[in-house]
Amino acid sequence: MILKERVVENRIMGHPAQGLYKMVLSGQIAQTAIPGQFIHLQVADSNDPLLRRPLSIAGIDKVKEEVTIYYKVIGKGTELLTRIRENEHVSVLGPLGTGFTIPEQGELLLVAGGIGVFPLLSLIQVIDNEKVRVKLLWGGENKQFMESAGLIDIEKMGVDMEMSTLDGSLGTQGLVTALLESYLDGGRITELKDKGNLKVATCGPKGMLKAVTNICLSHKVPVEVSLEERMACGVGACLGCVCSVKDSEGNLKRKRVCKEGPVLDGKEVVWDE
Amino acid sequence: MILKERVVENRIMGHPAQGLYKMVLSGQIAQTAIPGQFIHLQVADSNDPLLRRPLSIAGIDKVKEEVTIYYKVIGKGTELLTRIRENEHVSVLGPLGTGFTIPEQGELLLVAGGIGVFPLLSLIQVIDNEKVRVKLLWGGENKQFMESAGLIDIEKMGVDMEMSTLDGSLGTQGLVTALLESYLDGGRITELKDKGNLKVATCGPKGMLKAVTNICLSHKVPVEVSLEERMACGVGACLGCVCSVKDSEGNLKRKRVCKEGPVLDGKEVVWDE
Amino acid sequence: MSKVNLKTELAVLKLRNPIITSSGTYGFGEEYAPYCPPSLLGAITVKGITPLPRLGNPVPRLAETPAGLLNSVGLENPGLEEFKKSYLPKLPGLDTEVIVNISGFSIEDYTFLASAFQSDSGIAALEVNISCPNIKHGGMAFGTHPESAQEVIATVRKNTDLPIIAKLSPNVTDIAEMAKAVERGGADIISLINTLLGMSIDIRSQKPVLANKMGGLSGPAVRPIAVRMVYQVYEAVDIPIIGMGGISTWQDAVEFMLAGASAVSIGTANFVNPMAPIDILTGLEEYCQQRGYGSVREIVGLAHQR
Amino acid sequence: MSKVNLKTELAVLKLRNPIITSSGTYGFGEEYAPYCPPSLLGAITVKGITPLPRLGNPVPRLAETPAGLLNSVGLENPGLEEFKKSYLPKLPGLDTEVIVNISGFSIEDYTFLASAFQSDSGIAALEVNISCPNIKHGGMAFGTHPESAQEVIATVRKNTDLPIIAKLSPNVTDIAEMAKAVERGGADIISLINTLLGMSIDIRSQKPVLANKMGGLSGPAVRPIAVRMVYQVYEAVDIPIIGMGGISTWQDAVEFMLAGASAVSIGTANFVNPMAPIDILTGLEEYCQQRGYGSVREIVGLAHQR
Ligand SMILES: Cc1cc2nc3c(=O)[nH]c(=O)nc-3n(C[C@H](O)[C@H](O)[C@H](O)COP(=O)(O)OP(=O)(O)OC[C@H]3O[C@@H](n4cnc5c(N)ncnc54)[C@H](O)[C@@H]3O)c2cc1C
Ligand SMILES: Cc1cc2nc3c(=O)[nH]c(=O)nc-3n(C[C@H](O)[C@H](O)[C@H](O)COP(=O)(O)OP(=O)(O)OC[C@H]3O[C@@H](n4cnc5c(N)ncnc54)[C@H](O)[C@@H]3O)c2cc1C
Ligand SMILES: Cc1cc2nc3c(=O)[nH]c(=O)nc-3n(C[C@H](O)[C@H](O)[C@H](O)COP(=O)(O)O)c2cc1C
Ligand SMILES: Cc1cc2nc3c(=O)[nH]c(=O)nc-3n(C[C@H](O)[C@H](O)[C@H](O)COP(=O)(O)O)c2cc1C
Ligand code: FES
Ligand code: FES
Repeated sequence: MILKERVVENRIMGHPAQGLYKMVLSGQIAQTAIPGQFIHLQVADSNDPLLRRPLSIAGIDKVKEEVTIYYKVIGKGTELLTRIRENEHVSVLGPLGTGFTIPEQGELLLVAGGIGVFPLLSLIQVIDNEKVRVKLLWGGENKQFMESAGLIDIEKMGVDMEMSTLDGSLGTQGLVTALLESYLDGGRITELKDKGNLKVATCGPKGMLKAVTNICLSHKVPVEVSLEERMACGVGACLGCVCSVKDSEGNLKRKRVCKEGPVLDGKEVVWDE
Repeated sequence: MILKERVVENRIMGHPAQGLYKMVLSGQIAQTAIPGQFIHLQVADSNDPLLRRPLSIAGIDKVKEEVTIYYKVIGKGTELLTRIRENEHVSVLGPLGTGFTIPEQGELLLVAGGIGVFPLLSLIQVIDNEKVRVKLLWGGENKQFMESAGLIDIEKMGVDMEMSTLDGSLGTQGLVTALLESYLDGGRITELKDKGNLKVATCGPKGMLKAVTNICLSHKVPVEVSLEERMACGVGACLGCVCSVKDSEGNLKRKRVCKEGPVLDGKEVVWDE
Repeated sequence: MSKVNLKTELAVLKLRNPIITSSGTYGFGEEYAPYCPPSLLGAITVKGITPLPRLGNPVPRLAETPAGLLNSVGLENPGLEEFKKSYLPKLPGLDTEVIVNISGFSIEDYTFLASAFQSDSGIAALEVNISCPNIKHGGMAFGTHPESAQEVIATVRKNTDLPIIAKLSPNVTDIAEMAKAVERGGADIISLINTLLGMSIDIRSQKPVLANKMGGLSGPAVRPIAVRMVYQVYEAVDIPIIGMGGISTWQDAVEFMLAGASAVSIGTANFVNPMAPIDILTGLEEYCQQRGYGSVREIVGLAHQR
Repeated sequence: MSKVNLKTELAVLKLRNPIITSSGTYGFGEEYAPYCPPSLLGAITVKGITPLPRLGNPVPRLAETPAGLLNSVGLENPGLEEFKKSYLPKLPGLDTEVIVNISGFSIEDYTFLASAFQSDSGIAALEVNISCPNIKHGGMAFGTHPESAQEVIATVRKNTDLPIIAKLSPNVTDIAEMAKAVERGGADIISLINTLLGMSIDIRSQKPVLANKMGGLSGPAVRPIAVRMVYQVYEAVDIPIIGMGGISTWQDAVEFMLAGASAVSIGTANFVNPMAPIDILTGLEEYCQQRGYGSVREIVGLAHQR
């Protein structure tokens, strides 16, 4: 359905240099949305830009019937998004695509790159903390992003988290994949994963997703990746957004990121074609 | 020069069905503008609509450094104009084109069709009332327009005026050209115009301008017409906006409405080519 | 309650109304069903089918341009066999006329594809995409030379008893000549335009945005070119035209019909507004009604009369 | 303070920078002078000149389309004699290189026009518009057949010692073939693209919007087509290219240069932003500087290397 959702909130977060915005939409999307899905949003009633923009659902409030998205201004479309005012209505398709599997027990390791942290946060929201242990590994450019995102103190909110930044301004200096490797190499984890109890969900830039997947697979840890691809229709009709996968017989196939994704089993994704 | 003028006022006037708006711009335009000139205004920072929109200057306040325009919403461009908020800046070229001749004595008869009344009002503003007698003939669809335009009581403001409407809801029923004919046929005028003292300035739809010109010429009354044509550049560079004229030797020539116009001597305009 | 007759006859192809959705933009008819019931449409056109399955081009396959979209899907499709097995049986369930779009890289491909679809195949017509490169002849598209275009259509004509729609490429010097060629070849209907060859370069990476370098331009940007071509083709041939290229609103659809299209097809606009086909149908009907036309047919080609 | 060398050599034509303004969009150089000093530009191109004065087409001559503009000015111009008398003498005062655009309807027209301009005429180059209909040969434009395009250029070559820019029409099946033809004809430089043939119909009056029915499409809408053609022509010929078609921003200019244009020309964008040529020059310079190019030349054709 094409929904007209009401914009409850649309504001810049933190430092202007980050160009990071938060938008809250009120309407029907929240009713059926699950973490990992996305919405396809019309940024303006105009031929230029022509297409809708895909944005991940990063918060779902079924009671208030609100979903939250976070976006970074990178071009014309996201720039126009910032101009939408509160109480305006926007045209939205969604929720679209597949979501993350929600584990019922064991340990869930979230591996986030940059703004990819937000969709993963929505997973934390829905997980049963009594039965599932959650840990978040985050890597990004610098401290400013986390400050702007309001996540600098997230550990105080009970989230077990390790961070790394390229410039070392927060956490360890380096890539999140280093955090991941040292975590998986640790003894305690080995025990858990031998029980088949550890799962990884990851969201971030493509290069990172590939590295995370390879590390996980070499440790025999199942991993779900949230892919991004340029999209036109968002509903599986145009074949614009495909990724390559290998099926069980080893044949190369296409999957549509908007329909069979964006969340896919990392094992099947062919990263370099 | 490309000017960034500040929008001091931009609001709908009267009945929504009329789609009539008033916009006041503060900046440099007012310094040099004369009645009959126009501005070329960018309605949005977008490729669609692509072009600027020409709008007549309808009020000039040299002291406050403000010009006023009135516009009717007829398509995408004028619709976008309505969305500009007060204190925003707009990109304007102008003042552009020729203006009306401002008579120093005698009688000036203004013949307006519909929204064409506004540019003519700016003529009234600048004329020396002691030396020049001004009369306004207006024709339009119905009373609602004049009410919306706030001109229903204009006679009370000292403007000598006759009106006609197609539906007879205001003034006499019929066309403004009928008012013009009966006025020019009246004895008092004949006397004035024999003195070469009567001049006509007219603004309105093309068909009306043509009829007004023919009537004036048959009465040997000089007439200045304010033409409209679709425009791209507004400065004489593209030859998109031409009209046809006959020069003194009777040769067909083109004039650019944006440059040699929009105000032209009615005598030279070739109406049907 | 409308008194406008929307029935549309394109030669032997009879549609309940003149609104069609375009090949490659409407999947296999199911993707948009939740947004726009196919049963309300005149017809839908499925993604181009080739003899063998194709993975198509690598990504990025899409680039946005001013009021336009470049795509280089590269004819990804399940291939004829899989199409007939897994997709064709579901199509009648959509309760609309189905046009199957076929694409080949040799005359043999077209022969093979045409033979596979007959009037008992449960579809309404075959649309022949002649914009693909002719691999045996230096890779120029069939649809850019009158002779090869005519040959493709004649081959399809010989091998199927379904109505044939010849889909023209706009990347030609003389569209009227191409239209005449496919008419000679035996086409029942002409559809146009396919996409215009275009390109976009990323100034950051200094490489073409599309992995395939070039792609097909569609969307509102191309509309004036499409309208011109429909207008020219209307004067050149006697067979009916399906107009497409940048139609987003009912006003656009009316424009194409006035230019000479008996039906219109909606492509890129679906991506922006999945309800576009229905919105367009509604607006078209109202336009006819307000102007007192008893049938939508009456406006076809009117721009030529004045 | 810039260290980027902006000097641009197009064969024998030397410009202070690669920014040109396009024929028909810049009058005779004076109209935009208050907005954008011509002396800051590489060159300006004046309106197309024909042997005799032309009144051009009736109005409406303009129609706006999504991200585009249709025009049918119909080559209104004062004619050669009046041009030489009233306009040519003023051009040196603009303190920039001046390119004179010539248009003909027969080979004789081009001979006549070319002979009238030589290296002592105070202009820098002749741009030969071959998009006009060849009246003696059924009205198809010279620029749509390689033979006639080559013939026109060869004629101009024979009759002038000025650098010749052949301006290609995009309304062709194979732009590379056309480029090769004008190269054979003796062109020093190729400029492209001219406008794409388009049409717009007013659904209220049910008539074409333009009095002339069809017109030329320009503006951002055509940019992907123009970039593709520049890219193809760059691979087909050895002479330099002036790229144009929808360039509105410096990013667009960079895109054309990466595709293979040694200089770029700004047309429709002037109507929207009279400072566009200067804004584009500034942005282009900064792009080069930030990436460490010593000369703007270095980015020409880079999109082909990767
Ligand atoms: C499933 C999905 C979920 C997403 N979720 C989020 C989110 O939650 N928050 C968020 O900020 N962004 C998200 N994105 C990315 C977001 O859609 C793009 O940033 C946005 O569409 C850019 O639009 P624009 O008009 O601002 O930029 P454009 O002007 O379209 O592009 C600017 C630059 O970015 C490049 N670019 C644009 N889109 C993509 C893309 N999809 N992949 C790679 N490069 C691209 C362009 O080539 C160009 O160089 C998501 C994308 C997908 C596919
Ligand atoms: C010198 C000059 C002064 C003007 N002054 C005023 C003014 O003071 N107030 C005012 O309201 N309008 C004025 N206009 C007209 C105004 O410019 C147009 O109404 C406006 O450009 C329409 O833009 P749009 O995008 O809303 O409509 P569009 O979407 O561009 O057009 C809507 C419809 O109007 C037609 N149309 C558009 N422009 C013109 C035109 N110039 N001539 C004939 N038909 C046209 C189109 O074909 C279409 O059918 C003036 C025009 C000129 C040339
Ligand atoms: C993503 C995409 C895929 C397409 N695939 C096909 C195809 O397989 N076969 C075909 O004949 N046309 C194909 N087309 C062309 C469309 O059917 C249509 O002719 C073109 O897009 C112009 O219409 P539009 O501007 O309304 O999209 C495709 C277009 C797009 C945008
Ligand atoms: C109003 C107008 C008039 C034009 N006149 C001419 C002309 O006389 N000769 C010519 O070769 N090209 C002419 N052109 C084409 C332009 O020079 C240019 O090739 C084309 O507009 C594409 O560039 P743009 O998209 O930047 O405008 C004209 C274009 C426009 C818009
Ligand atoms: S965006 Fe169209 S298939 Fe995914
Ligand atoms: S609008 Fe360009 S010459 Fe008048």
